[in-house]
Amino acid sequence: MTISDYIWSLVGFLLTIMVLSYLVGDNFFFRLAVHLFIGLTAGYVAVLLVRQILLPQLVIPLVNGSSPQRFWLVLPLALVLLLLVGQIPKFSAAAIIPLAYLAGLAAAIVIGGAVFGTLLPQSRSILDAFDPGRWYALPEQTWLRILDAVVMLFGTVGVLSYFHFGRKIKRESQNDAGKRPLILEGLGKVGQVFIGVTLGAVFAGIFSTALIALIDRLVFIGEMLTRIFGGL
Amino acid sequence: MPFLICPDCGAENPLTAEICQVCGASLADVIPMDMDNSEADDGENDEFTLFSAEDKDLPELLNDLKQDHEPAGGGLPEIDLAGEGESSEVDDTPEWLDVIRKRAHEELDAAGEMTQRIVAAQESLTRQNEEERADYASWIEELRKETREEAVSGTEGQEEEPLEGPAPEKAKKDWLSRVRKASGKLETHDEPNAASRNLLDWLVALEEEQTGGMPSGEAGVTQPVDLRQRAHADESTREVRVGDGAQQAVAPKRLDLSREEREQADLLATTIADESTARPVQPITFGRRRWWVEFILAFFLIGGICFVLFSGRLFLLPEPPVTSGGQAVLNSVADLPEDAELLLVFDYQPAFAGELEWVAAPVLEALPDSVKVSVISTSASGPLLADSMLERLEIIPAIDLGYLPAEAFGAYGLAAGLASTQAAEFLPKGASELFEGEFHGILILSDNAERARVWVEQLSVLTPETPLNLLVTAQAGPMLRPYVDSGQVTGMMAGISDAAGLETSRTQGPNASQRWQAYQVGLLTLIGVLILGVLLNLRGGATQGDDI
Amino acid sequence: MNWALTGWVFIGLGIVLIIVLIWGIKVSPAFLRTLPFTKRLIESRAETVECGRYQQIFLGDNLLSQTYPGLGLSALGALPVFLDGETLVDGNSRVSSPSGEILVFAQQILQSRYQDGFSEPLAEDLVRIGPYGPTPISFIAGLLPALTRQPYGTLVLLGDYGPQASLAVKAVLDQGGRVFAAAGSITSQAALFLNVRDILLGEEVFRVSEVMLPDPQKTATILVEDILRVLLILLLVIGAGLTMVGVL
Amino acid sequence: MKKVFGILTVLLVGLTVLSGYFFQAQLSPVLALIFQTGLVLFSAAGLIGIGYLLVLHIRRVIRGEKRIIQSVVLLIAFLIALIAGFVLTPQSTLYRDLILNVQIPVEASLLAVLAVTLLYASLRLIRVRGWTPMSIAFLGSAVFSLVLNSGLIQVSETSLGGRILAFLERLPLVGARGILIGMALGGLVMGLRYLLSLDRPYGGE
Repeated sequence: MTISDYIWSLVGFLLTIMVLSYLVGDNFFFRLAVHLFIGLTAGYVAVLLVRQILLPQLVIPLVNGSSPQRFWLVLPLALVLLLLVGQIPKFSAAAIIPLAYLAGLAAAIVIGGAVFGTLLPQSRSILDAFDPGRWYALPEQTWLRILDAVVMLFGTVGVLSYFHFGRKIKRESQNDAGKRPLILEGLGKVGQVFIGVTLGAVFAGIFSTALIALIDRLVFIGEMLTRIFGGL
Repeated sequence: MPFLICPDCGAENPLTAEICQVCGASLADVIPMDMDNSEADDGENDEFTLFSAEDKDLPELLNDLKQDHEPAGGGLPEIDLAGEGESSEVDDTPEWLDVIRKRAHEELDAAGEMTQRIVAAQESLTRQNEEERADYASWIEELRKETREEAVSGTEGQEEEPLEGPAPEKAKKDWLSRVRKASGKLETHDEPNAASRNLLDWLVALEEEQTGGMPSGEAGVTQPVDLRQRAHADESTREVRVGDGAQQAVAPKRLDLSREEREQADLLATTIADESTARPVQPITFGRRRWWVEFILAFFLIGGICFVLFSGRLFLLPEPPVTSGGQAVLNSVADLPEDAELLLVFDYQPAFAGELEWVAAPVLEALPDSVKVSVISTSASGPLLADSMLERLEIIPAIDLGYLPAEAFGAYGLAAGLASTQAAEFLPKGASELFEGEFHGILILSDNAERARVWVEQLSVLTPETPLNLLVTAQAGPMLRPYVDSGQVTGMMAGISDAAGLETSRTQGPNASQRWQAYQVGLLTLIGVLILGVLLNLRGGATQGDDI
Repeated sequence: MNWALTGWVFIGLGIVLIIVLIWGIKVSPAFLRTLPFTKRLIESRAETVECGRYQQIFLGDNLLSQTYPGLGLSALGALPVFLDGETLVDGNSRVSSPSGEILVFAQQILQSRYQDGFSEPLAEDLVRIGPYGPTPISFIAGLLPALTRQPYGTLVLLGDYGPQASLAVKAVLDQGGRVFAAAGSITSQAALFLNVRDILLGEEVFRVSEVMLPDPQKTATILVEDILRVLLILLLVIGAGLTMVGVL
Repeated sequence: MKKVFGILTVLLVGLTVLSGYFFQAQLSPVLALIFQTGLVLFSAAGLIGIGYLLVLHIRRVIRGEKRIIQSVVLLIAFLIALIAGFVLTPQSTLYRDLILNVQIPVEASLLAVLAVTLLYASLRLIRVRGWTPMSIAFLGSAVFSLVLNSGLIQVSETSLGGRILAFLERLPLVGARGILIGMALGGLVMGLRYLLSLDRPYGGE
């Protein structure tokens, strides 16, 4: 291990201890570590945005590009300037156009992404599960595949029903204000179970990942302590 | 036809409405009104009572009680809050009303809380000294002078029917009918210009009526209200108190109030009483953190892990399994042809570097030396993480495609149908290069199921023949498994459960086994805590219904 | 089956239904289910202001999310609802996000709210923008000290965020504050399901703005979502049947 | 007038991008310009966000508020990362070590703290959620997944037990699919709200 490695490891060790001290409660060392981290990250992200996007996409073509290139870059340049001016409270109206531009772009992306990126592919994979060709591809798994398909359809419909926002039209009691129409209410109960199953499995994954980080840090601390005290 | 009046905007809503159809305010606690039966309406809601419909718990209380005791009238009865002036009508009240009264005086919850506050306010007022009364009297006198000059004419001539008028011919045997008749003032009709009068006018009128005293026989039926206002020199607001008006011996005057005004008066009186009542301040509870529970749990988790890691002992826990997903990834990499081009996508944050290095190491170590590696990063720290990992594994990337802002580009890709080579034409340089390349294999290292999914969906369409493998964290695994099942993904390793069973230099040796066992101990601790949580709440804990 | 065409039919139907339900048939909020979340959130915010405690409105990590399209937009759409008169003059509220574009939008919304009825000196520094960090994890790292710096009464989590939000949740719960999460992403739902009592799952997050401040337009769009959902359910069931018999 | 400009911009940009689905070839140059402008604007907004962060801490330092040391540390760290990034470039080993040797320990340690937080939260699951179908399913699924992850159950994938296990492992996908489809529906309607200018976060309300 070189001296530089040792120094960096020592920095990592100290920062690990400082952040883990949050387990006891918020304290000065924790705050110091996270502010150092935030400052460095902010600096790095700023460098990345400038070097990887703004310079190659805007500044360099403006300086070195051909006339048509420069002409077309007037639009992003003007919008960026308006956005910057709009950050001054008195001139906040200047930001309306660039922000409306972003809102329009985001809306179109969201619509496209929602329908063509999620809605259709997910629906399609549910229907594909009912393809008899897939059921009989492996004869020993036919029944399991059929069960898979039925559960998939039933569960998905149940989950969608759970999210139905309309309420029961004929209200018999005060509690009915929070209830769905009868059929959807029943399906929604099934949906609840499937949502719970999904969240439970994902939670197990989240904990596993966090646990590995904990083990990783503990191993690192152990190794550093060995190095520090072993070297004495 | 009964209906609900929105407390916020005043709109009429059908009885079935849960929230106002105009403004959306909650109507859950609003008492139904019936315009067709003004008498009943007056009797129910227009009583000049401190106990207004604003008290949210009362309707529920009444409903509960009505179910147990047969109601004598359909409306909301008057309650003698002060507990004084028991009249003959009271004797005829049904049993359930007595129960209400009893509860209202004895209990802190439901109607009782409000009642007790008001009673407390009244009691506190009786202890006011004479000086305050003198101040009040002089102040109200000034008000009278001012308002008499400005008051809208005609109000004096519209006196209501006497309170002690004869009982009506119509036979209403139940107590509520008699109450309504007795408080005959409520049967008056709204005067045309009533709404134009300001608050000050009716306050004065109200004061005049109250100071005039209520007929003794009615005291138990219609709550005597005495509003006293005291101007404080050092405060911007005036404290108004509710008290015993019988002590004021001023000539009686009739008060003529519209329904709207009475509702306002009810509201104001209740608010005033509530404002001036001493109440326990809800203490701000800091430090509710249960240190000892957290300490014990953290001790068991960290202590258990440390013990396994550093004790140098191995326990009788199962060895890590060799999963089919992990094996498929290894096979896919090993089968790459000579001089093949492999694309490595780095799509994770530094927090997950430890786990992903563990997951990726067996696969990247198995890479044939002749394979040319191209690298692209879609997380901000990706370029640094890629350099760091590849340097450690002694892999020199042939091409570095740099940083691709995943959120922006990925979303654009979806929006414009990136899954076609044509779409790549208008993408910025880095992205178009990515899609111009011909790769023999793609490895995606990701901590995020969502972003990995987008890569899978786009790349599996763009290059369907190229083997696509996923090396992801445990938290991303469950959501990505279907892509393995559907064949869009050749293989996947999710977390160390899939990676630990594969033999590599990193995962061999006692240290690797101890890490695996520490991981098992951590998971078992969580299982134990989940079960403990269940056992501790076997009876309790059901804090809500089905819906969140 | 032409899937792309189906997608466009959905988009077109959505537009037509929104137009019809907003400018044609007026719909009442009474058609929608009530959510206990709303009442408790309103109460908590009132308590927070009354007690002089702070409230934090977190708008999520990203404006654009590939898997959860619309979460960032949903958070921004709900923000004006949280900037009511009491909050604007209270001075103890923070609006935060690690995402620059969300912050820029948030700042613009704040400015327009203050310009509606506040003089400049009054508006200065009342509701502040809280840029605690530029990436999701650095943001949470910066938020934790901020949450312990002042007593927080209410934490509202909106938009697209990950399981690390659990750390902020615990920091507020430890102070006796209350947390309200509109959890869109599956990971955040899974992590917050354990300790956030008032949580909106999945699609419910798109109702935040509507349940807090109902108006006919919002109600109409929620009903459009309902109609499209029922239609989708029917299409899935029919489609499954047709696939089974080999038509699709 | 401001409002009209905003609405027109949203419509123009939004409808052009949506039209790109139908007329991708014809609109390719326009789409390129729109996306490039969008990317530049996103980056500029990112920088403005960092600017907000700096202003917050600079203000704290100037006003001499509490915790001034942390703010000073943050500002110095920012300057170091910024200057080093331009002088050394992000490809430099020194720069990489500087950033990663801070980012990895801090982020990983926060994740470690999250593990303890989740453990504590697990104890309160039933207390918070009560006995509902969803909470019971959550509990069962979490325990089952944890047992599987820990390698306590290992069966051959071709055996009946292995198939049943695989079926159970696929169950979480059902709920996920429903949630994702629901989110897409919500996203669609939300996008339409913006496109039709029912929501105008850009101001001009």
